[in-house]
Amino acid sequence: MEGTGRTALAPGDRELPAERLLDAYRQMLTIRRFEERALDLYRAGEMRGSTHPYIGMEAVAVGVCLALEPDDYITSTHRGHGHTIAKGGDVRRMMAELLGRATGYSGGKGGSMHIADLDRKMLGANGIVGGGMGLATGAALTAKLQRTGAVAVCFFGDGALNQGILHEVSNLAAIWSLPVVFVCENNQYAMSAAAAWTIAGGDPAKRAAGYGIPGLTVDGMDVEAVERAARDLVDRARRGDGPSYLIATTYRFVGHHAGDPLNYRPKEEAEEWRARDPIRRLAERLLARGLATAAELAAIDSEVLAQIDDAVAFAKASPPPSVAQLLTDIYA
Amino acid sequence: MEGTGRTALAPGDRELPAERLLDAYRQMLTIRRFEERALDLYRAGEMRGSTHPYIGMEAVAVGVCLALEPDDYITSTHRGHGHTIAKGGDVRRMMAELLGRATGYSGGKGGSMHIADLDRKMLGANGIVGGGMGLATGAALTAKLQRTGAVAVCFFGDGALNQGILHEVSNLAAIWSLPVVFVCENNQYAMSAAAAWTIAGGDPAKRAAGYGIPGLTVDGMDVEAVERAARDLVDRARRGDGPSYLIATTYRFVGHHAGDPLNYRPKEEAEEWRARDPIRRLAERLLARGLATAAELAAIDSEVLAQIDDAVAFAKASPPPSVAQLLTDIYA
Amino acid sequence: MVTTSDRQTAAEAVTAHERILTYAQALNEALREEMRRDPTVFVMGEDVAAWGGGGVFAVTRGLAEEFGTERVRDTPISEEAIVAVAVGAAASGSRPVAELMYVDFVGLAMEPLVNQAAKLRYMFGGKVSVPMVLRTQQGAGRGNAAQHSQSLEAWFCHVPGLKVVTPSTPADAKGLLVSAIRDDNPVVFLEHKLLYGTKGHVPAGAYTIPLGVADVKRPGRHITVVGVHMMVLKALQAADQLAEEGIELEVIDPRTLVPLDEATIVESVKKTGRLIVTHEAATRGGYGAEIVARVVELAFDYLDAPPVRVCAKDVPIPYSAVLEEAALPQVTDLVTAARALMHDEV
Amino acid sequence: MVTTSDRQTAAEAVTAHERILTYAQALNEALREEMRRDPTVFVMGEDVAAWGGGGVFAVTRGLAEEFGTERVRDTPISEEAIVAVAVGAAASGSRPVAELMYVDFVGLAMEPLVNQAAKLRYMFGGKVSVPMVLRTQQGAGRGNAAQHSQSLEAWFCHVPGLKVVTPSTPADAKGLLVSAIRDDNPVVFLEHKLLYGTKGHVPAGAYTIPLGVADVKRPGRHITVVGVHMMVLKALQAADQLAEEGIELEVIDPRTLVPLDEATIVESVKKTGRLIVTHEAATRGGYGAEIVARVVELAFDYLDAPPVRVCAKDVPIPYSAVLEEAALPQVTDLVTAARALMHDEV
Ligand SMILES: Cc1ncc(C[n+]2csc(CCOP(=O)(O)OP(=O)(O)O)c2C)c(N)n1
Ligand SMILES: Cc1ncc(C[n+]2csc(CCOP(=O)(O)OP(=O)(O)O)c2C)c(N)n1
Ligand SMILES: [Mg+2]
Ligand SMILES: [Mg+2]
Repeated sequence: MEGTGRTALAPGDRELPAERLLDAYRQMLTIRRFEERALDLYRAGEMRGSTHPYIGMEAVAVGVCLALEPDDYITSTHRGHGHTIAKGGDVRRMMAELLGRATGYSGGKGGSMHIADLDRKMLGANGIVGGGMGLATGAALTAKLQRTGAVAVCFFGDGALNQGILHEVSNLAAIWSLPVVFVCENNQYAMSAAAAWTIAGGDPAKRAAGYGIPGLTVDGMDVEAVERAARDLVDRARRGDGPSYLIATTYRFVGHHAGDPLNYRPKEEAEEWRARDPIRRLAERLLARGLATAAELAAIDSEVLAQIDDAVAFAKASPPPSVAQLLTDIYA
Repeated sequence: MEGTGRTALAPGDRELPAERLLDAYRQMLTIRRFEERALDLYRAGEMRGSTHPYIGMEAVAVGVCLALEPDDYITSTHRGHGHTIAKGGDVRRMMAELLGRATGYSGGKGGSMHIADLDRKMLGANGIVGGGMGLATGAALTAKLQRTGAVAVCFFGDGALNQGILHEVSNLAAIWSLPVVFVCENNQYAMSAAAAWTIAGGDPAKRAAGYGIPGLTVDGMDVEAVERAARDLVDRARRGDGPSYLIATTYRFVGHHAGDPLNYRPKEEAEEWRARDPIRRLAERLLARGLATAAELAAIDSEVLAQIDDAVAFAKASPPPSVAQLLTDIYA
Repeated sequence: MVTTSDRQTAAEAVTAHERILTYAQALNEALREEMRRDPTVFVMGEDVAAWGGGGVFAVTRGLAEEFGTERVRDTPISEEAIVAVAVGAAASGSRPVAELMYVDFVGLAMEPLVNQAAKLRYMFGGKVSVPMVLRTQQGAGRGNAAQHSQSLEAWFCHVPGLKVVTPSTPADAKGLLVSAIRDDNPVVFLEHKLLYGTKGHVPAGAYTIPLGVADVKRPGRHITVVGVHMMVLKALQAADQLAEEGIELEVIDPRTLVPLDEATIVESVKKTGRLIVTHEAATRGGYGAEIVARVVELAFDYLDAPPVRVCAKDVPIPYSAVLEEAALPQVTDLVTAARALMHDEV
Repeated sequence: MVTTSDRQTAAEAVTAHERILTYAQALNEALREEMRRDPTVFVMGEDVAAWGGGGVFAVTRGLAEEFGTERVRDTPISEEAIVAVAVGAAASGSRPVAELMYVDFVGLAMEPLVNQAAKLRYMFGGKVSVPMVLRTQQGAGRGNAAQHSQSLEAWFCHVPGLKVVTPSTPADAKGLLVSAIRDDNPVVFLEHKLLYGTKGHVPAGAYTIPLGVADVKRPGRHITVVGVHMMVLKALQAADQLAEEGIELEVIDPRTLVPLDEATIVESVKKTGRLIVTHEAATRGGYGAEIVARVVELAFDYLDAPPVRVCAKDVPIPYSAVLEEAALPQVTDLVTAARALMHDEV
């Protein structure tokens, strides 16, 4: 599997069972609806700081996490809500955290950029671009030293590709043969910086070759393709064959965050990508393959909306943290 | 010239004139004798801190600097004496600096690891592994912005290959097409860490390909080969075609520093490399091609020894800095 | 106190006082004017050019349009390289103004800042200078949480070879940034995210405020308050409140922490006999301790009471409003501290 | 003062006092014993295994032989990764002891230390712990010049979430390192390059010295001296000299700077009325300022004279012996400062 730029295998006999695909559909929709609501709440002044929506990229987190076991670790980014949901996190506690409530994942201490779910082995969103890379590699080192059989997946953006830490941990993970998969969500931009000019050499997968590890590029708008490619690499890692890069080509349909002027990319570009909406695409496949009816999908949609409504209601009904919480959790 | 691992061109019509080769011989010998003397002085307790000899690697600094113009910048490493001499630096002031004298390059403030010669555009040895990478790239940026036509060369070791900063500046220099050549002195070890296991992927030149820039590997024990390869890449940079890697395969004949236990590499390995001594090799060629007689080479040897004696005498006769110097040069 | 020496005409100085700019606009003017004046000045950082509005805080607005993207360079996300390359550019004849979007990211770039920028000149025996500015912004108050709200001036102040600037008003911001750019040393120029939108009189044209000169933002007899960034504004609010009770604060903005205008602070304490130091950085190991230590060294016999630090709690900055407010020093904390200092005196 | 609570038998405690070890050997014992005791402890860093002698200061000597190179991991030169990976390993169930060869290289690794290790627990609302030790060594005195001689404890102390340890004797080194490894928080464990060869009694077997308990290394009536690392030794020398003049120093080694045993220091100052703080870190913004500020806050009325800082000059550490000596606080500086403090009293 050494080499550069190979595209993921064709489906073959590795199609996911229907119920897993339906779960994937539900998760992707949950992410979409969660993010839409978060943006509403942000714009309504109910959130502080910033919020980075995962809208358009749902197939990446969900596709990768479909290939993971519950004890596998993931690390996330500033754009972490999607990863949390994909790893099975709780939208109530996440929404409460966004609203800074005592019932939130971090009791209101972290906010949107610091959602973590240790029970789900989700080692946290991270406000530092590249901040999850060492964490994932370290979790992979624990897995190797303690022979737990777990794999760690590190999500990061195209912008994070040029952080020095990626170079260091890619090399380290390769020479130590650590079970970690570096998943680059290449959504074409890092704020206003277009991947087209920030990535010297053009192809992130080629960089994997420099470390003698596999680099796969996959259509990040196709959850099944992502799942297959991720499974290849996760299985490889679990077998003890070491790290790899997975580059998922994707797009964020909306601004970097709520205040993004969005002046730096052509409107038509966004429209072209929207035409490849990963959720609609999966819906069409489910219908075409007879795995779901339109009514079933609509039912899922309503359920998801209700779940998000419930999360918002839960969050809003929750109290803010008490000032006494200020000085707890600094030290163990 | 894109691609990986290409070995430098065959000589063709690009042989250096005799007097330049004799200069190269003299410089290489100056480095060798300087380092031998520095080790003696260190062992005699005349130096403080540490000293990192360039013995065995002389062809790299000298070969590369043969390809440079006086206004081209270089940055160096902890092992910087050779680079200083190759760029035309002054052995008297360097020796005085090693002995911590007021007449030293830095007036005794820097010592062996901080020799710089700004007049020679030698931007300093550096105690931080990888510390010169940003400096060289920045000097290349000045050259580009101010259209000076200068090129910057960054010397660094195989150990420095895995510092994050190299990744960052390789990418940056590539997308900005900066006139900088990254010269990796692969002497097989970083202290006790063998390049054989620290460099994932095995071949540093392959990493250049990841950034879409050329990576040449050259026999670092052959000063002519180094000069030719360096000239290819320096000329390319000067033409505005951007950065590149040059990997010079070499060896340090002695320990990392005077206190090195040298337990981590086989004695025979060192002997094999010693058989390829770059200075003897050049001497043999000069003789074989009739460019010098044995007597002429012996004369150079005596001159060099006299020069080093003179430098030591100069240094020893020089006063230490006065305490008043402590608080100068902190701010401009 | 703006030094007027560099102003071109008296007429300009007059109109200057009619110009109200934001702190961000004032900084923008400083960059623009210095780039016009000196072709070796250039700007580099993440999203300084292409991001609509010119940088996420609009400080570099319009610069790419005027000077082109060669001199206003968007970079990839590579903080260590941004700073390291700036050092090399500065050491070779440029005057880079490098930007880190948040000071919190400087953990990635301490190496080139501390071991290269700050030390090259000394290590090379004075043979090189490193005329660079590292602009960044710090501070809390917007719910940006622990990794985007720190105030890290104390780290920089501890590093011999660096200068450290912390303007609190638009006029200071402009004059100090001009000085920082013209300075031949590495200057860490710290802005505050909540100050960008604040407004004030800003003289037109080139003027400088020397590094190392504090400004007495409000004179008073009872307590000297030395504040950094937002805390200058909060101290002025506290002073308003306390004035009604007859307690007069003398509010001093050091403006540059290195070099520190020790004399102005010590003079003031000799007059008031009482000192409050206030910053948003964590109390423990903050620069407030340094100011207290110096005042104690230089004016011990004048102190009527122990100096007080009204600084952030020793805690990562939390997200929720109620916690963040409690973590940061507030106007009421200053008022309380001042009252306590005066308790049986006024 | 070694707490004996963890010692296995009284007999061991007795023989313990016959064992003379170097500081490096004591640290080595702590690592060895903790690695035997707890399989989740592992060591990683540059040249910790293959370099003859076990690390450039021999602290990891023999560990690779006993525990194998899986648990004693040589790394490439990638300081940011060393620390960042340690954080991830700690957050997932390991107890890494990561090593930086020189503290000066931490500029490459401040990001994972400060924004990850120190803050994860707080940002995640207490849901994770990061039980890692970052071992490194600092200090000057060997002519290693500006990039290999710094003392940077002040940076770490300013970061909520980190603990900071600075042993000055072999016995303290062992007991504190054991505590640091067992601690569930990120601990920056700072050694001093000149201390490795110093010798002292070291108890055999497992014992811990709690983090946050200072040690009075020498009792005295006249001046409290709080010293860090080598300065504890120099303070003891100064005390010997001054004793002949009838000036008694009380020498306190805080041993851990965070948490700081404020009570022991304040108690002492209440007794002596005078304070000298001494460290090799630069004076400006050093932790000495924090100690002065706290003592002034808590014992102002007991102070007979302003506290004095005898710390390094605000200069990069120079190479030449004459300059380096002048840059660092020396025994004579302590003696002079002490005499000045006492001038018209004894
Ligand atoms: C170290 C660091 N540098 C800069 C930032 C500011 N920042 C936040 S997100 C972002 C862009 C990240 O781009 P990418 O990695 O492609 O992820 P995306 O936002 O596209 O998901 C930037 C520059 C940061 N948070 N951390
Ligand atoms: C950032 C940093 N890490 C570690 C060191 C300690 N150190 C000095 S030289 C060296 C080995 C460097 O190896 P390499 O880059 O191959 O250069 P060589 O010594 O072989 O010339 C190390 C680890 C340092 N000086 N700086
Ligand atoms: Mg992106
Ligand atoms: Mg090497």
